Amino acid sequence: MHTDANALDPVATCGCLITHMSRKLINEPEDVVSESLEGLALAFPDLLRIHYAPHFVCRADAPIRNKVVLVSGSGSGHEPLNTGYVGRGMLDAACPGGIFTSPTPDQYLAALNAVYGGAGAIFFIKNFAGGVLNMSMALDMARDEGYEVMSVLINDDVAMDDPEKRRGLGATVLAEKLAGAAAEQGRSLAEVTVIAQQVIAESRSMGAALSSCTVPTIGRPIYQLPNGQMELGVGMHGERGRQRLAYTDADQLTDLLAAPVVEDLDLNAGDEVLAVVSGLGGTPQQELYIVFRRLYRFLEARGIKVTRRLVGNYITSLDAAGCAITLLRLTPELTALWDAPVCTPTLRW
Amino acid sequence: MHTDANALDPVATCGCLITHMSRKLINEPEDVVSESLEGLALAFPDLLRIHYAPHFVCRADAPIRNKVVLVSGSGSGHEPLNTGYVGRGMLDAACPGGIFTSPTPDQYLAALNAVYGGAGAIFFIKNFAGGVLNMSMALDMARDEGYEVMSVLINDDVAMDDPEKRRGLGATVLAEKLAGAAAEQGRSLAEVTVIAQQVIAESRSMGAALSSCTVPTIGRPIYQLPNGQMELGVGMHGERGRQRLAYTDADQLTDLLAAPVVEDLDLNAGDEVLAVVSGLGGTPQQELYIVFRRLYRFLEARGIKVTRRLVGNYITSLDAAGCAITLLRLTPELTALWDAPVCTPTLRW
Amino acid sequence: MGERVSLAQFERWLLLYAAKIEEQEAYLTELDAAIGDADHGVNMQRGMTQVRKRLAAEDQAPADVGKFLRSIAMTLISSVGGAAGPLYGAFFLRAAADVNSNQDVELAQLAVMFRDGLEGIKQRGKAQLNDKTMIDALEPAVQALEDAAADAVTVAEAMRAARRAAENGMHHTIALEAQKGRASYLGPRSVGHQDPGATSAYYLIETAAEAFGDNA
Amino acid sequence: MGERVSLAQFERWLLLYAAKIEEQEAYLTELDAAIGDADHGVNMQRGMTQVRKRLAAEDQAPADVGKFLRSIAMTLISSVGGAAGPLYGAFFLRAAADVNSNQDVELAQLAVMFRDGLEGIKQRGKAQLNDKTMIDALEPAVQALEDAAADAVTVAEAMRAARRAAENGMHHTIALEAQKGRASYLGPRSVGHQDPGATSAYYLIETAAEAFGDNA
Ligand SMILES: Nc1ncnc2c1ncn2[C@@H]1O[C@H](COP(=O)(O)OP(=O)(O)O)[C@@H](O)[C@H]1O
Ligand SMILES: Nc1ncnc2c1ncn2[C@@H]1O[C@H](COP(=O)(O)OP(=O)(O)O)[C@@H](O)[C@H]1O
Ligand SMILES: [Mg+2]
Ligand SMILES: [Mg+2]
Ligand SMILES: [Mg+2]
Ligand SMILES: [Mg+2]
Repeated sequence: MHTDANALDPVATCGCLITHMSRKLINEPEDVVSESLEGLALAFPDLLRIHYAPHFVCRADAPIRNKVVLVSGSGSGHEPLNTGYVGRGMLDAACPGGIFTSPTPDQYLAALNAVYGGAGAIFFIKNFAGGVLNMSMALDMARDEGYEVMSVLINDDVAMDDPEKRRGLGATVLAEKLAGAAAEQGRSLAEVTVIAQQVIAESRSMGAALSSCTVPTIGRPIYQLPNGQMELGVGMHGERGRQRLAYTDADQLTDLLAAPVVEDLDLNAGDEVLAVVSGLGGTPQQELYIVFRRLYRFLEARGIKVTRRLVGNYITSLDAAGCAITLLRLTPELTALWDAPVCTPTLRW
Repeated sequence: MHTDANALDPVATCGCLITHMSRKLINEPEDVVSESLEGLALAFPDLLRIHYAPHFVCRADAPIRNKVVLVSGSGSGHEPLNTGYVGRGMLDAACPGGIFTSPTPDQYLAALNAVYGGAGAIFFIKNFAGGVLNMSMALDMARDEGYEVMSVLINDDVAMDDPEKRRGLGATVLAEKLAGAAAEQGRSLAEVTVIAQQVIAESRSMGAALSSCTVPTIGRPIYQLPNGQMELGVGMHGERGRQRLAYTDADQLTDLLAAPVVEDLDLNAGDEVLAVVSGLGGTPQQELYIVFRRLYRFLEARGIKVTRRLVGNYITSLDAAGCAITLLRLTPELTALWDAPVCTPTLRW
Repeated sequence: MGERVSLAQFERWLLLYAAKIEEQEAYLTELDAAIGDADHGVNMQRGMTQVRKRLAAEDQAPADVGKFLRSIAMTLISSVGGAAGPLYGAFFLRAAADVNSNQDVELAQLAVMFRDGLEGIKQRGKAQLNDKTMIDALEPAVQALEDAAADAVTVAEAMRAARRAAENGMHHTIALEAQKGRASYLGPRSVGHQDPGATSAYYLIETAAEAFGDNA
Repeated sequence: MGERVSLAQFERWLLLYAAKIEEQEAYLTELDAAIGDADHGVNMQRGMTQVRKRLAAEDQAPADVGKFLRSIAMTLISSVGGAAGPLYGAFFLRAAADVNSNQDVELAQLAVMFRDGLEGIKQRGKAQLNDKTMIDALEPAVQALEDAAADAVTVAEAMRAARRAAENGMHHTIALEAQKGRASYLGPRSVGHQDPGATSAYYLIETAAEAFGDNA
């Protein structure tokens, strides 16, 4: 038997297990995704159009002739990612997969078909094994059908040393917003792609979980954190992180997240950044501002200025407790693209 | 010993107790409110100004001469209520109390003093014992000091039969938004007050909790729900509700919330409503849209049309699981006020 | 009898009360968790910490009983929050109004002060006896104090009677269904639990008995 | 030997696999909960439910082994999602390309199909043996099949050897540190747990052994 101190505990049994499912406002677990999409469609009739089987959400005014179109996909359970980012100035379409399961190639194809405006498309793909595999199939199929499609790989997670393994986290929202603004301004496929790549190159993220989350299909948390422990370097699927550490307070944890991000991005005094503090879904807003406060002070002490920010639930893992931070080094051009109008269920200005 | 089946369980002991505090991203429990305010101030330097001891948040451009000013207060832990609703087109100031504790009269006075523009003020007060007591003291003191102040009592919670006991819930956000829009348009104190009162008269709410929440100062949930149970008719403090029922699925629960609201508001076929589904803080967005979907269908079946909506965490109870729904019967005037521009940390259009 | 309660004893009272609240903070909050929002201990502790600070500040030594009680009232009002802050504030404000610049107070006057303080609470909160609030501890205590004053017993005896009455009143809240305050939202579910405010009110009388009762 | 695996046996294989996945869904998801995101069983079950539906639809009776496997591939690709969907899809797509309009397949050809299917997975996923993936069950099985084909044993014997090899490969993943897929994010923490994809891949071989082995 393996006895490494940092090994995983056996599948958890927790005295509270049976209550986990009765914390959830759902009907049949297998209907969660489609019923939630239906609610979204009913809430934003002027903004969104929803297609089922295969599932995708697109702008109500799609296709927009001669605009580069942006299509993104990810598992469900990360809301508002990505369906909440569809709209003018951001995504043209989003493909929601099963819960924590990447969407399938036919979803991308159907979405592309609905929104393609003749000026090319960009697929946004977070660097997770399943996501990349499905997207690359979709890319092959789309090109076979004659669409002009670029793909942009998002890999901002500094929890992984190996650059190939770096997952896509908060940079997703930023790349989609800034590229979306550029596309809305009528820029070319090549130009918009460059902007998306620049955002990814200039962004880094790191997350920590103070609990796992309850996946409806299994009815209990993916794992159970022992008392007073936390998971550092998590992705966005309620999974374990790179390391399990003793629980620290918000300030220390923020420093643990910020330090590798700042270092990896090589941020220096005088740099301006957009800072994101995203909750994992189960952490109250009150706490996210406590983290943002510390992040701001951490950067301030190093001469780095936070000139734009986003604090709230922007990429989540169902009801997991914890947060992830993302920093993007800004240029005047990127700042202008951030400030450009956007009208989605989630971002609107 | 009292043995009523619906009696409260003794103070809960739960196998998971020790983990509750290590789910929280905080430093010292007593610093939660001020550190969170500091984060808010750093995130919205152009929009907000924050004052400590006594705590209040006000518009950065306050005082606005000759505008009726709106001041609201409530305990902390309900974020974004109320600090997240300060800004152009909504509140002039918000006074955050301790966690789940109503703010004190001196906070209202200090806030009023900072934002008063000479055209009168409205205090918004949710009908909770403590809130009303502190607010009425503040009202006496403010009038003694020569301010012209009206107060508006919010009591939209249909969980209570006795109208005197009806608590203030989701109508708070609606009254503050619509009255805020009217004030921004330069209407008089009397006119703005009438609008606020109309919103309250035409709104009803009801909430249910699928878990309590962990209050930082006590480090554990206020109560522990036994397996497969839920609390119907809760307020916004993670407290128990009017009734404990067996857990139902999202559709049935939505019906349980919607039916008394529709009945009490005497909604009829042909009516148009603004529908709010607010999470209590620990429920993922995915689930809130499932509830919204059912609410929409429930109303549709009765010929009631949802023409405006808000789905998300708008009034919360820290990390409690569950939701509350609010319906407001719309008139063209109220709809126009809802659509009027607003620029706060939370609502922005 | 002429026996009088001095300004120093009033100060001692509030110090004892602050110590009691600190000791019982968690218990009060537990009681509030059962039928309220789990903050009564936290609220009272926040307020009494401010009271202590005020008492410790040398330069703010009170000139007389009236000023002293008024400063306690203002401190509680601006620091406790919740329902308890304005209500205890009203108690001390109204009690203060009866004594003004006195340096000490005799038993009959003490009874009047407590009666008026209680009336202040009732006016602000519009609650009655048996509504399951702090009034259920205070009103019997005030009654006992008045009876004792009429019988012209010692302050110590009077306060002992008041303490017993408050204690009984506090225990009596267990059987009551709340009509006022947050616990009333629970309706019949509030029965079977002791009211947190009645408990902190009992401590107020208990510490007064301790502070006023050891008169020479 | 001339012994051949018929189209009907291929159909039976997929039906047995669907039944196995349904039976083991929770177990596969548990395995994924330990080192992944707790969806492998759910994903495979969703896919195999679609496969079953397709097999049940009378009007879609497959014309030949190639068409049949291609339709399985497309169904899996459009319904499983996650990493497993495209990978199992690639397996069946590539295997289908080897047989085209055949109505049946002999052992040597079967070994070629499985080898090419495996290569399809490796090309798509860029993983190698010992990366702690489904490859660790499949590659030993394919090797055993090839060896058996060279020895010209019966299909039943060949499939038994393949099953044993797959089972060993599956167990061997426990000791491995994941290099590919979601489990690789855990680094050394992935050691000590059996890979969910290797487990579902073992079932694929196990049910093939059952379906192909009972030849007359
Ligand atoms: N209207 C009232 N009159 C008298 N006492 C009241 C009234 N409302 C509440 N109380 C008392 O206040 C106590 C609760 O205080 P606290 O928990 O500090 O405030 P809140 O209820 O606002 O959280 C109750 O236990 C009750 O004794
Ligand atoms: N690159 C790869 N090559 C081969 N198999 C892989 C690869 N990535 C993942 N797998 C297999 O897929 C399995 C996980 O599948 P599944 O849970 O359905 O998808 P996801 O990891 O996207 O949630 C792993 O256990 C592993 O065997
Ligand atoms: Mg997955
Ligand atoms: Mg309170
Ligand atoms: Mg309370
Ligand atoms: Mg998985």
